[in-house]
Amino acid sequence: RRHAIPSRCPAGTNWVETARRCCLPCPAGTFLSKPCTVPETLGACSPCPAGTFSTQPNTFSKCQACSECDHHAFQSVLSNCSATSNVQCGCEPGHFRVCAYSPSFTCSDFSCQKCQLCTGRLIQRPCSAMQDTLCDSSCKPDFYRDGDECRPCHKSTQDTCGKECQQVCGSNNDQ
Amino acid sequence: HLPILQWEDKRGLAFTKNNLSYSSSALVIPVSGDYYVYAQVTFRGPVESSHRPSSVTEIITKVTDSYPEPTQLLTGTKTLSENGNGWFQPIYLGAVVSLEVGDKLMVNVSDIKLVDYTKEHKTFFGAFLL
Amino acid sequence: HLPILQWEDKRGLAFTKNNLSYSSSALVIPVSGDYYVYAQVTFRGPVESSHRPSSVTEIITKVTDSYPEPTQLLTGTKTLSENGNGWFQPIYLGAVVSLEVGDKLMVNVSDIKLVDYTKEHKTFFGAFLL
Amino acid sequence: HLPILQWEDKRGLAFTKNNLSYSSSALVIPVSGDYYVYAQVTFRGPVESSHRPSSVTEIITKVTDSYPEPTQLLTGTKTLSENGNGWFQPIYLGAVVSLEVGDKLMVNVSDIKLVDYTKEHKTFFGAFLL
Repeated sequence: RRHAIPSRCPAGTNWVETARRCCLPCPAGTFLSKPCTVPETLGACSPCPAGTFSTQPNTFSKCQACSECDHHAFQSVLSNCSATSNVQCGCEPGHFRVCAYSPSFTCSDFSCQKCQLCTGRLIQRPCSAMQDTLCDSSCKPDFYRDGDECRPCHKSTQDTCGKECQQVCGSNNDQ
Repeated sequence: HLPILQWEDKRGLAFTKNNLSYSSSALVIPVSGDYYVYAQVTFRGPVESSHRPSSVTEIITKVTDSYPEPTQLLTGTKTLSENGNGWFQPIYLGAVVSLEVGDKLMVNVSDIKLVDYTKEHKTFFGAFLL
Repeated sequence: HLPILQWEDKRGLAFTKNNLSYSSSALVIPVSGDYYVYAQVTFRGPVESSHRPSSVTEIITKVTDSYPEPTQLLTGTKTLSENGNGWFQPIYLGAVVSLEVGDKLMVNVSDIKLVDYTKEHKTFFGAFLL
Repeated sequence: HLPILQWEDKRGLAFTKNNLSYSSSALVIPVSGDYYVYAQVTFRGPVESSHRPSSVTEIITKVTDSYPEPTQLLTGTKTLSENGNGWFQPIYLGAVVSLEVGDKLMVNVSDIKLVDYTKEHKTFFGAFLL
Protein backbone atom coordinates (compact mmCIF):
# COMPACT_ATOMS: atom_id res chain seq x y z
CA ARG A 1 0.00 0.00 0.00
CA ARG A 2 1.70 3.21 -1.07
CA HIS A 3 1.64 5.98 1.50
CA ALA A 4 0.19 8.74 -0.61
CA ILE A 5 -1.78 11.78 0.24
CA PRO A 6 -4.48 12.90 -2.23
CA SER A 7 -2.94 15.50 -4.59
CA ARG A 8 -5.07 18.29 -3.12
CA CYS A 9 -7.73 18.47 -0.46
CA PRO A 10 -10.67 20.62 -1.57
CA ALA A 11 -9.92 24.33 -1.08
CA GLY A 12 -10.21 25.41 2.52
CA THR A 13 -9.56 21.96 3.97
CA ASN A 14 -6.29 20.29 5.06
CA TRP A 15 -5.20 16.65 4.86
CA VAL A 16 -5.06 15.15 8.37
CA GLU A 17 -2.73 12.14 8.29
CA THR A 18 -3.93 10.54 11.53
CA ALA A 19 -7.49 10.41 10.22
CA ARG A 20 -6.43 10.05 6.58
CA ARG A 21 -9.05 12.57 5.47
CA CYS A 22 -9.47 16.26 4.73
CA CYS A 23 -10.80 18.38 7.61
CA LEU A 24 -11.74 22.03 8.01
CA PRO A 25 -8.99 23.97 9.87
CA CYS A 26 -9.51 25.09 13.45
CA PRO A 27 -9.58 28.85 14.04
CA ALA A 28 -6.51 30.82 15.14
CA GLY A 29 -5.94 30.48 18.90
CA THR A 30 -6.88 26.78 18.84
CA PHE A 31 -5.44 23.48 17.58
CA LEU A 32 -6.97 20.26 16.24
CA SER A 33 -7.31 18.04 19.31
CA LYS A 34 -9.46 15.43 17.48
CA PRO A 35 -9.72 15.06 13.68
CA CYS A 36 -13.07 15.36 11.90
CA THR A 37 -14.99 12.10 11.69
CA VAL A 38 -16.74 13.13 8.49
CA PRO A 39 -14.57 14.40 5.60
CA GLU A 40 -14.41 18.20 5.07
CA THR A 41 -16.03 18.96 8.41
CA LEU A 42 -14.59 20.50 11.56
CA GLY A 43 -12.89 18.24 14.07
CA ALA A 44 -12.56 19.04 17.77
CA CYS A 45 -10.66 22.31 18.25
CA SER A 46 -9.16 23.05 21.67
CA PRO A 47 -7.80 26.40 22.86
CA CYS A 48 -4.01 26.83 22.84
CA PRO A 49 -2.69 26.10 26.35
CA ALA A 50 -0.93 28.90 28.25
CA GLY A 51 2.46 29.68 26.76
CA THR A 52 1.43 28.64 23.26
CA PHE A 53 -0.32 30.31 20.32
CA SER A 54 -1.52 29.90 16.74
CA THR A 55 -1.92 32.97 14.59
CA GLN A 56 -3.68 31.23 11.68
CA PRO A 57 -6.48 28.72 11.02
CA ASN A 58 -4.78 25.32 11.21
CA THR A 59 -4.98 21.58 11.61
CA PHE A 60 -1.89 21.46 13.83
CA SER A 61 -1.90 18.79 16.54
CA LYS A 62 -0.40 21.34 18.98
CA CYS A 63 0.08 25.12 19.14
CA GLN A 64 3.46 26.86 18.76
CA ALA A 65 5.52 27.75 21.83
CA CYS A 66 5.62 31.46 22.74
CA SER A 67 9.04 33.07 22.39
CA GLU A 68 10.35 35.21 25.25
CA CYS A 69 11.81 38.70 25.34
CA ASP A 70 15.50 38.84 26.22
CA HIS A 71 15.38 40.77 29.49
CA HIS A 72 19.09 40.19 30.13
CA ALA A 73 19.89 41.94 26.84
CA PHE A 74 17.76 45.10 27.26
CA GLN A 75 14.65 43.80 25.51
CA SER A 76 11.18 44.74 26.80
CA VAL A 77 7.73 43.29 26.20
CA LEU A 78 5.57 45.35 23.82
CA SER A 79 2.68 42.87 23.95
CA ASN A 80 2.36 39.59 25.80
CA CYS A 81 1.92 36.24 24.09
CA SER A 82 -1.78 35.46 23.60
CA ALA A 83 -3.59 32.46 22.15
CA THR A 84 -3.52 34.14 18.73
CA SER A 85 -0.19 35.99 18.72
CA ASN A 86 3.40 35.48 19.82
CA VAL A 87 5.02 37.88 22.31
CA GLN A 88 6.15 41.15 20.72
CA CYS A 89 9.46 42.51 22.01
CA GLY A 90 11.07 45.93 21.77
CA CYS A 91 14.08 47.62 23.37
CA GLU A 92 14.26 49.27 26.77
CA PRO A 93 14.43 53.06 26.86
CA GLY A 94 17.90 54.29 25.89
CA HIS A 95 18.40 51.36 23.46
CA PHE A 96 17.62 50.81 19.77
CA ARG A 97 17.13 47.73 17.58
CA VAL A 98 19.95 46.18 15.54
CA CYS A 99 18.31 43.66 13.17
CA ALA A 100 20.04 40.29 12.88
CA TYR A 101 19.41 40.19 9.12
CA SER A 102 19.69 42.89 6.54
CA PRO A 103 16.86 45.41 6.84
CA SER A 104 15.07 44.02 3.79
CA PHE A 105 13.79 41.16 5.94
CA THR A 106 11.53 41.35 8.99
CA CYS A 107 13.35 42.53 12.09
CA SER A 108 11.89 39.73 14.21
CA ASP A 109 15.40 38.77 15.29
CA PHE A 110 17.24 41.71 16.75
CA SER A 111 19.53 42.81 19.58
CA CYS A 112 19.18 46.03 21.61
CA GLN A 113 22.12 48.40 21.58
CA LYS A 114 22.70 51.41 23.83
CA CYS A 115 21.86 54.76 22.21
CA GLN A 116 24.94 56.91 21.89
CA LEU A 117 25.04 60.04 24.02
CA CYS A 118 25.91 63.25 22.15
CA THR A 119 28.21 64.50 24.93
CA GLY A 120 29.06 68.09 24.09
CA ARG A 121 27.20 68.02 20.80
CA LEU A 122 23.73 68.96 19.61
CA ILE A 123 21.38 66.07 18.77
CA GLN A 124 20.50 66.02 15.07
CA ARG A 125 18.05 63.10 15.40
CA PRO A 126 17.09 61.57 18.74
CA CYS A 127 17.46 57.83 19.33
CA SER A 128 14.37 55.89 18.21
CA ALA A 129 13.20 52.25 18.32
CA MET A 130 15.00 51.42 15.12
CA GLN A 131 17.81 53.99 14.91
CA ASP A 132 20.70 55.26 17.02
CA THR A 133 20.94 58.93 18.02
CA LEU A 134 22.44 61.09 15.26
CA CYS A 135 24.81 63.61 16.84
CA ASP A 136 25.75 66.92 15.27
CA SER A 137 29.29 66.78 13.90
CA SER A 138 30.27 70.09 15.52
CA CYS A 139 30.59 70.71 19.25
CA LYS A 140 28.07 72.66 21.29
CA PRO A 141 28.90 76.24 22.40
CA ASP A 142 31.38 76.20 25.35
CA PHE A 143 32.71 72.83 24.21
CA TYR A 144 35.94 72.34 22.27
CA ARG A 145 37.02 69.49 19.98
CA ASP A 146 39.58 67.04 21.35
CA GLY A 147 40.07 64.29 18.74
CA ASP A 148 36.60 62.67 18.36
CA GLU A 149 35.42 64.12 21.64
CA CYS A 150 33.80 67.42 22.60
CA ARG A 151 35.06 68.63 26.00
CA PRO A 152 33.57 71.37 28.20
CA CYS A 153 35.59 74.60 28.41
CA HIS A 154 35.12 74.88 32.16
CA LYS A 155 37.04 71.68 32.68
CA SER A 156 40.06 72.77 30.69
CA THR A 157 43.05 74.20 32.54
CA GLN A 158 45.87 76.46 31.42
CA ASP A 159 48.14 73.53 30.49
CA THR A 160 45.46 71.25 29.01
CA CYS A 161 43.89 73.89 26.80
CA GLY A 162 45.54 73.40 23.41
CA LYS A 163 45.10 75.45 20.25
CA GLU A 164 41.56 74.18 19.44
CA CYS A 165 40.50 74.72 23.03
CA GLN A 166 41.90 78.25 23.15
CA GLN A 167 40.11 79.18 19.96
CA VAL A 168 36.77 78.15 21.53
CA CYS A 169 37.33 78.68 25.21
CA GLY A 170 40.14 81.25 25.06
CA SER A 171 38.07 84.21 26.43
CA ASN A 172 36.60 82.04 29.19
CA ASN A 173 40.07 81.02 30.51
CA ASP A 174 41.21 84.69 30.76
CA GLN A 175 38.53 85.65 33.33
CA HIS B 1 11.25 35.50 4.23
CA LEU B 2 14.99 34.84 4.11
CA PRO B 3 16.45 33.37 0.90
CA ILE B 4 16.04 29.59 0.45
CA LEU B 5 18.96 27.42 -0.67
CA GLN B 6 18.70 24.99 -3.57
CA TRP B 7 20.43 21.60 -3.36
CA GLU B 8 22.00 18.91 -5.57
CA ASP B 9 20.16 15.63 -4.82
CA LYS B 10 21.75 13.08 -7.16
CA ARG B 11 25.34 13.77 -8.11
CA GLY B 12 28.43 13.00 -6.03
CA LEU B 13 27.73 12.30 -2.35
CA ALA B 14 24.09 13.42 -2.68
CA PHE B 15 21.25 10.87 -2.71
CA THR B 16 17.65 10.40 -1.67
CA LYS B 17 15.94 7.08 -0.84
CA ASN B 18 13.00 5.43 1.00
CA ASN B 19 10.64 7.93 -0.70
CA LEU B 20 12.27 10.91 0.99
CA SER B 21 12.31 13.13 -2.11
CA TYR B 22 13.69 16.51 -3.05
CA SER B 23 11.72 19.04 -5.07
CA SER B 24 11.85 22.83 -5.48
CA SER B 25 14.37 23.44 -2.75
CA ALA B 26 12.68 21.19 -0.20
CA LEU B 27 13.01 17.70 1.24
CA VAL B 28 9.49 16.20 1.18
CA ILE B 29 8.55 13.90 4.08
CA PRO B 30 7.07 10.59 2.83
CA VAL B 31 5.81 9.19 6.12
CA SER B 32 4.93 10.79 9.46
CA GLY B 33 7.42 10.24 12.26
CA ASP B 34 10.43 11.60 14.13
CA TYR B 35 13.35 12.60 11.94
CA TYR B 36 16.89 13.72 12.72
CA VAL B 37 17.24 16.77 10.48
CA TYR B 38 20.63 18.42 9.91
CA ALA B 39 22.37 20.96 7.71
CA GLN B 40 25.72 22.69 7.51
CA VAL B 41 26.28 25.93 5.60
CA THR B 42 29.79 27.29 5.11
CA PHE B 43 29.64 31.07 4.83
CA ARG B 44 32.53 33.05 3.38
CA GLY B 45 33.34 36.65 2.48
CA PRO B 46 34.02 39.33 1.53
CA VAL B 47 32.22 39.18 -1.80
CA GLU B 48 32.78 42.03 -4.29
CA SER B 49 31.26 45.20 -3.14
CA SER B 50 28.88 43.86 -0.54
CA HIS B 51 29.46 45.42 2.85
CA ARG B 52 30.96 43.19 5.55
CA PRO B 53 27.94 41.61 7.27
CA SER B 54 27.83 41.80 11.04
CA SER B 55 26.44 38.26 11.30
CA VAL B 56 25.45 35.12 9.39
CA THR B 57 22.36 33.01 10.00
CA GLU B 58 21.14 29.57 8.91
CA ILE B 59 17.58 28.40 9.62
CA ILE B 60 15.97 25.01 8.88
CA THR B 61 12.25 25.67 8.33
CA LYS B 62 9.20 23.48 7.84
CA VAL B 63 6.27 24.21 5.53
CA THR B 64 3.19 22.11 6.23
CA ASP B 65 -0.31 21.81 4.87
CA SER B 66 -1.70 22.13 8.36
CA TYR B 67 -0.40 25.68 8.96
CA PRO B 68 -0.18 28.54 6.44
CA GLU B 69 3.15 29.92 7.68
CA PRO B 70 6.63 28.31 7.72
CA THR B 71 7.81 27.15 11.14
CA GLN B 72 11.43 27.75 12.20
CA LEU B 73 12.79 24.39 13.44
CA LEU B 74 16.52 25.08 14.02
CA THR B 75 18.52 28.30 13.92
CA GLY B 76 22.28 28.91 13.96
CA THR B 77 23.26 32.55 14.05
CA LYS B 78 26.71 34.04 14.69
CA THR B 79 28.27 37.49 14.73
CA LEU B 80 31.39 37.96 12.65
CA SER B 81 34.47 39.39 14.28
CA GLU B 82 36.89 38.72 11.46
CA ASN B 83 38.36 41.95 10.08
CA GLY B 84 38.41 43.08 6.47
CA ASN B 85 40.10 40.38 4.47
CA GLY B 86 38.81 36.91 3.62
CA TRP B 87 36.83 35.06 6.24
CA PHE B 88 34.95 31.72 6.28
CA GLN B 89 32.77 30.08 8.89
CA PRO B 90 30.64 26.90 9.02
CA ILE B 91 27.36 26.64 10.95
CA TYR B 92 26.10 23.11 11.69
CA LEU B 93 22.57 22.39 12.94
CA GLY B 94 20.91 19.08 13.82
CA ALA B 95 18.04 17.83 15.97
CA VAL B 96 15.06 15.46 16.15
CA VAL B 97 11.72 16.93 15.00
CA SER B 98 8.28 15.36 14.62
CA LEU B 99 7.07 15.62 11.03
CA GLU B 100 3.92 14.73 9.09
CA VAL B 101 3.71 13.15 5.68
CA GLY B 102 3.86 15.92 3.06
CA ASP B 103 5.80 18.33 5.27
CA LYS B 104 8.58 20.20 3.42
CA LEU B 105 11.98 21.05 4.94
CA MET B 106 14.08 23.94 3.66
CA VAL B 107 17.25 25.82 4.58
CA ASN B 108 17.13 29.63 4.73
CA VAL B 109 20.18 31.86 5.03
CA SER B 110 20.66 35.50 5.92
CA ASP B 111 22.55 36.28 2.69
CA ILE B 112 22.79 33.84 -0.20
CA LYS B 113 25.83 35.66 -1.65
CA LEU B 114 27.85 34.61 1.41
CA VAL B 115 27.21 30.86 1.01
CA ASP B 116 30.13 28.67 -0.14
CA TYR B 117 28.33 26.40 -2.57
CA THR B 118 31.52 25.32 -4.38
CA LYS B 119 32.15 22.01 -2.56
CA GLU B 120 29.55 19.38 -1.58
CA HIS B 121 31.48 18.50 1.60
CA LYS B 122 31.33 22.06 2.93
CA THR B 123 27.60 22.82 2.63
CA PHE B 124 25.10 19.97 3.00
CA PHE B 125 21.56 19.16 4.17
CA GLY B 126 19.78 15.93 5.10
CA ALA B 127 17.30 14.02 7.24
CA PHE B 128 16.67 10.43 8.33
CA LEU B 129 13.74 8.70 9.99
CA LEU B 130 14.47 7.34 13.49
CA HIS C 1 29.75 22.54 39.13
CA LEU C 2 28.71 24.77 36.25
CA PRO C 3 25.09 25.97 36.10
CA ILE C 4 22.60 23.43 34.69
CA LEU C 5 20.02 24.49 32.10
CA GLN C 6 16.31 23.80 32.48
CA TRP C 7 14.23 22.80 29.45
CA GLU C 8 10.66 22.97 28.11
CA ASP C 9 9.60 19.37 27.33
CA LYS C 10 6.00 19.69 26.09
CA ARG C 11 5.15 22.97 24.39
CA GLY C 12 5.90 23.85 20.76
CA LEU C 13 8.57 21.68 19.09
CA ALA C 14 9.49 19.98 22.39
CA PHE C 15 8.33 16.41 23.11
CA THR C 16 9.38 13.24 24.92
CA LYS C 17 8.32 9.70 24.00
CA ASN C 18 9.23 6.00 24.30
CA ASN C 19 9.65 6.52 28.07
CA LEU C 20 12.56 8.90 27.62
CA SER C 21 11.37 11.40 30.24
CA TYR C 22 12.43 14.80 31.47
CA SER C 23 12.58 15.71 35.16
CA SER C 24 14.46 18.35 37.18
CA SER C 25 16.65 19.53 34.33
CA ALA C 26 17.60 16.06 33.13
CA LEU C 27 16.67 13.59 30.43
CA VAL C 28 16.20 10.23 32.15
CA ILE C 29 17.30 7.12 30.22
CA PRO C 30 14.55 4.44 30.19
CA VAL C 31 16.53 1.52 28.73
CA SER C 32 20.25 0.76 28.54
CA GLY C 33 21.84 1.17 25.12
CA ASP C 34 23.72 3.47 22.75
CA TYR C 35 22.16 6.89 22.30
CA TYR C 36 22.96 9.78 19.99
CA VAL C 37 22.92 12.71 22.41
CA TYR C 38 22.97 16.30 21.13
CA ALA C 39 22.46 19.89 22.28
CA GLN C 40 22.85 23.38 20.89
CA VAL C 41 23.17 26.46 23.08
CA THR C 42 23.12 29.94 21.53
CA PHE C 43 25.14 32.30 23.68
CA ARG C 44 24.76 36.08 23.34
CA GLY C 45 25.97 39.27 25.02
CA PRO C 46 26.49 41.78 26.34
CA VAL C 47 24.05 41.51 29.20
CA GLU C 48 23.53 44.21 31.81
CA SER C 49 25.72 43.54 34.75
CA SER C 50 28.09 40.94 33.40
CA HIS C 51 31.61 41.75 32.35
CA ARG C 52 32.57 40.68 28.81
CA PRO C 53 33.45 36.96 29.06
CA SER C 54 36.60 35.68 27.36
CA SER C 55 34.95 32.39 26.42
CA VAL C 56 31.72 30.37 26.49
CA THR C 57 31.38 26.69 27.31
CA GLU C 58 28.65 24.05 26.93
CA ILE C 59 29.00 20.59 28.47
CA ILE C 60 26.65 17.60 28.26
CA THR C 61 27.10 15.63 31.47
CA LYS C 62 25.84 12.29 32.75
CA VAL C 63 24.85 11.52 36.32
CA THR C 64 24.60 7.85 37.08
CA ASP C 65 23.78 5.82 40.19
CA SER C 66 26.92 3.76 39.68
CA TYR C 67 29.28 6.72 40.13
CA PRO C 68 29.00 9.63 42.59
CA GLU C 69 30.52 12.27 40.28
CA PRO C 70 28.96 13.63 37.06
CA THR C 71 30.79 12.50 33.91
CA GLN C 72 31.50 15.02 31.16
CA LEU C 73 30.33 13.40 27.89
CA LEU C 74 30.69 16.24 25.35
CA THR C 75 32.25 19.69 25.64
CA GLY C 76 32.13 22.66 23.29
CA THR C 77 34.21 25.62 24.40
CA LYS C 78 35.15 28.70 22.43
CA THR C 79 37.01 31.96 23.06
CA LEU C 80 35.21 35.16 22.13
CA SER C 81 36.87 37.70 19.89
CA GLU C 82 33.88 39.95 19.30
CA ASN C 83 34.49 43.53 20.38
CA GLY C 84 32.27 45.63 22.63
CA ASN C 85 28.82 45.62 21.11
CA GLY C 86 26.30 42.80 20.64
CA TRP C 87 27.59 39.32 19.89
CA PHE C 88 25.95 35.88 19.53
CA GLN C 89 27.38 32.43 18.98
CA PRO C 90 25.88 28.92 18.79
CA ILE C 91 27.71 25.80 20.02
CA TYR C 92 26.40 22.44 18.75
CA LEU C 93 27.44 19.11 20.27
CA GLY C 94 26.44 15.57 19.32
CA ALA C 95 27.80 12.05 19.65
CA VAL C 96 26.97 8.42 20.46
CA VAL C 97 27.36 7.42 24.11
CA SER C 98 26.61 4.18 25.93
CA LEU C 99 24.06 4.76 28.70
CA GLU C 100 22.45 2.69 31.44
CA VAL C 101 18.81 2.69 32.45
CA GLY C 102 18.30 5.49 35.01
CA ASP C 103 21.22 7.59 33.81
CA LYS C 104 20.47 11.32 33.72
CA LEU C 105 21.71 13.69 30.99
CA MET C 106 22.10 17.42 31.62
CA VAL C 107 23.51 20.48 29.89
CA ASN C 108 25.87 22.75 31.84
CA VAL C 109 27.02 26.17 30.68
CA SER C 110 29.76 28.53 31.71
CA ASP C 111 27.37 31.45 32.42
CA ILE C 112 23.61 31.04 32.42
CA LYS C 113 23.04 34.78 31.86
CA LEU C 114 24.71 34.46 28.44
CA VAL C 115 22.28 31.81 27.20
CA ASP C 116 19.67 32.90 24.62
CA TYR C 117 16.60 31.15 26.01
CA THR C 118 14.11 33.26 24.04
CA LYS C 119 13.46 30.99 21.03
CA GLU C 120 13.07 27.17 21.03
CA HIS C 121 14.85 26.84 17.66
CA LYS C 122 18.06 28.49 18.91
CA THR C 123 18.78 26.46 22.06
CA PHE C 124 17.74 22.79 22.19
CA PHE C 125 18.70 19.42 23.69
CA GLY C 126 17.77 15.83 22.84
CA ALA C 127 18.69 12.17 22.56
CA PHE C 128 17.55 9.07 20.66
CA LEU C 129 18.26 5.36 21.00
CA LEU C 130 20.15 3.80 18.09
CA HIS D 1 47.45 15.11 2.39
CA LEU D 2 46.61 16.80 5.65
CA PRO D 3 47.69 15.08 8.87
CA ILE D 4 45.40 12.24 10.05
CA LEU D 5 44.32 12.03 13.67
CA GLN D 6 44.72 8.88 15.74
CA TRP D 7 41.98 7.86 18.19
CA GLU D 8 41.48 5.95 21.43
CA ASP D 9 38.91 3.20 20.74
CA LYS D 10 38.60 1.35 24.04
CA ARG D 11 39.28 3.41 27.15
CA GLY D 12 36.83 5.78 28.85
CA LEU D 13 33.84 6.79 26.72
CA ALA D 14 35.35 5.21 23.58
CA PHE D 15 33.97 1.92 22.21
CA THR D 16 33.40 0.02 18.98
CA LYS D 17 30.73 -2.64 18.40
CA ASN D 18 28.70 -4.46 15.72
CA ASN D 19 31.95 -5.13 13.86
CA LEU D 20 32.62 -1.47 13.25
CA SER D 21 36.33 -1.62 14.04
CA TYR D 22 39.17 0.84 14.41
CA SER D 23 42.64 0.24 12.95
CA SER D 24 45.52 2.55 11.98
CA SER D 25 43.64 5.79 12.42
CA ALA D 26 40.53 4.65 10.60
CA LEU D 27 37.03 3.38 11.33
CA VAL D 28 36.50 0.33 9.10
CA ILE D 29 32.99 -0.19 7.71
CA PRO D 30 31.77 -3.78 8.31
CA VAL D 31 28.62 -3.73 6.16
CA SER D 32 27.50 -1.56 3.25
CA GLY D 33 24.81 0.98 4.03
CA ASP D 34 24.01 4.55 5.04
CA TYR D 35 25.87 5.78 8.09
CA TYR D 36 25.60 8.96 10.13
CA VAL D 37 29.26 9.95 10.45
CA TYR D 38 30.35 12.70 12.86
CA ALA D 39 33.44 14.21 14.46
CA GLN D 40 34.34 17.16 16.65
CA VAL D 41 37.85 18.57 16.91
CA THR D 42 38.67 21.24 19.47
CA PHE D 43 41.50 23.39 18.20
CA ARG D 44 43.52 25.59 20.54
CA GLY D 45 46.53 27.88 20.40
CA PRO D 46 49.02 29.46 20.48
CA VAL D 47 51.42 26.57 21.00
CA GLU D 48 55.00 27.51 21.89
CA SER D 49 56.57 29.40 19.08
CA SER D 50 54.26 28.38 16.27
CA HIS D 51 52.87 31.35 14.34
CA ARG D 52 49.21 32.16 14.82
CA PRO D 53 47.34 30.29 12.07
CA SER D 54 44.83 32.24 10.04
CA SER D 55 42.38 29.34 10.00
CA VAL D 56 41.69 25.81 11.20
CA THR D 57 40.22 22.96 9.17
CA GLU D 58 38.74 19.53 9.94
CA ILE D 59 37.90 17.05 7.16
CA ILE D 60 36.29 13.60 7.42
CA THR D 61 37.63 11.56 4.51
CA LYS D 62 36.87 8.13 3.07
CA VAL D 63 39.42 5.72 1.61
CA THR D 64 37.91 2.96 -0.46
CA ASP D 65 39.29 0.05 -2.44
CA SER D 66 37.22 1.10 -5.43
CA TYR D 67 39.02 4.45 -5.81
CA PRO D 68 42.73 5.24 -5.39
CA GLU D 69 42.25 8.74 -3.95
CA PRO D 70 40.70 9.63 -0.58
CA THR D 71 37.27 11.32 -0.89
CA GLN D 72 36.45 14.35 1.25
CA LEU D 73 33.06 13.64 2.85
CA LEU D 74 32.64 16.56 5.30
CA THR D 75 34.67 19.72 5.81
CA GLY D 76 34.54 22.33 8.57
CA THR D 77 36.89 25.25 8.05
CA LYS D 78 36.99 28.56 9.92
CA THR D 79 39.15 31.67 9.96
CA LEU D 80 40.49 32.76 13.32
CA SER D 81 39.93 36.29 14.53
CA GLU D 82 41.13 35.83 18.10
CA ASN D 83 44.12 38.04 18.90
CA GLY D 84 47.47 36.93 20.29
CA ASN D 85 46.78 35.19 23.55
CA GLY D 86 45.16 31.82 24.15
CA TRP D 87 42.28 30.83 21.90
CA PHE D 88 40.20 27.64 21.50
CA GLN D 89 37.52 26.67 19.06
CA PRO D 90 35.51 23.48 18.38
CA ILE D 91 34.40 22.38 14.90
CA TYR D 92 31.60 19.78 14.73
CA LEU D 93 30.69 17.88 11.57
CA GLY D 94 27.99 15.27 10.95
CA ALA D 95 26.00 13.87 8.02
CA VAL D 96 24.64 10.73 6.38
CA VAL D 97 26.91 9.11 3.79
CA SER D 98 26.58 5.90 1.78
CA LEU D 99 29.47 3.55 2.51
CA GLU D 100 30.65 0.17 1.25
CA VAL D 101 31.96 -2.70 3.32
CA GLY D 102 35.71 -2.16 3.85
CA ASP D 103 35.61 1.60 3.42
CA LYS D 104 37.83 3.46 5.88
CA LEU D 105 36.87 6.75 7.56
CA MET D 106 39.49 9.16 8.85
CA VAL D 107 39.71 12.67 10.27
CA ASN D 108 42.28 15.08 8.79
CA VAL D 109 43.21 18.43 10.30
CA SER D 110 45.04 21.47 9.05
CA ASP D 111 47.62 21.42 11.85
CA ILE D 112 47.94 18.56 14.30
CA LYS D 113 49.80 20.75 16.82
CA LEU D 114 46.63 22.83 17.27
CA VAL D 115 44.41 19.88 18.22
CA ASP D 116 43.33 19.64 21.86
CA TYR D 117 43.69 15.91 22.38
CA THR D 118 43.79 16.18 26.20
CA LYS D 119 40.10 15.42 26.94
CA GLU D 120 37.95 12.71 25.31
CA HIS D 121 34.83 14.91 25.58
CA LYS D 122 36.38 17.75 23.57
CA THR D 123 37.62 15.87 20.50
CA PHE D 124 35.72 12.79 19.31
CA PHE D 125 34.81 10.80 16.20
CA GLY D 126 32.14 8.20 15.43
CA ALA D 127 29.64 6.62 13.08
CA PHE D 128 26.45 4.54 13.25
CA LEU D 129 24.47 2.57 10.71
CA LEU D 130 20.95 3.90 10.03
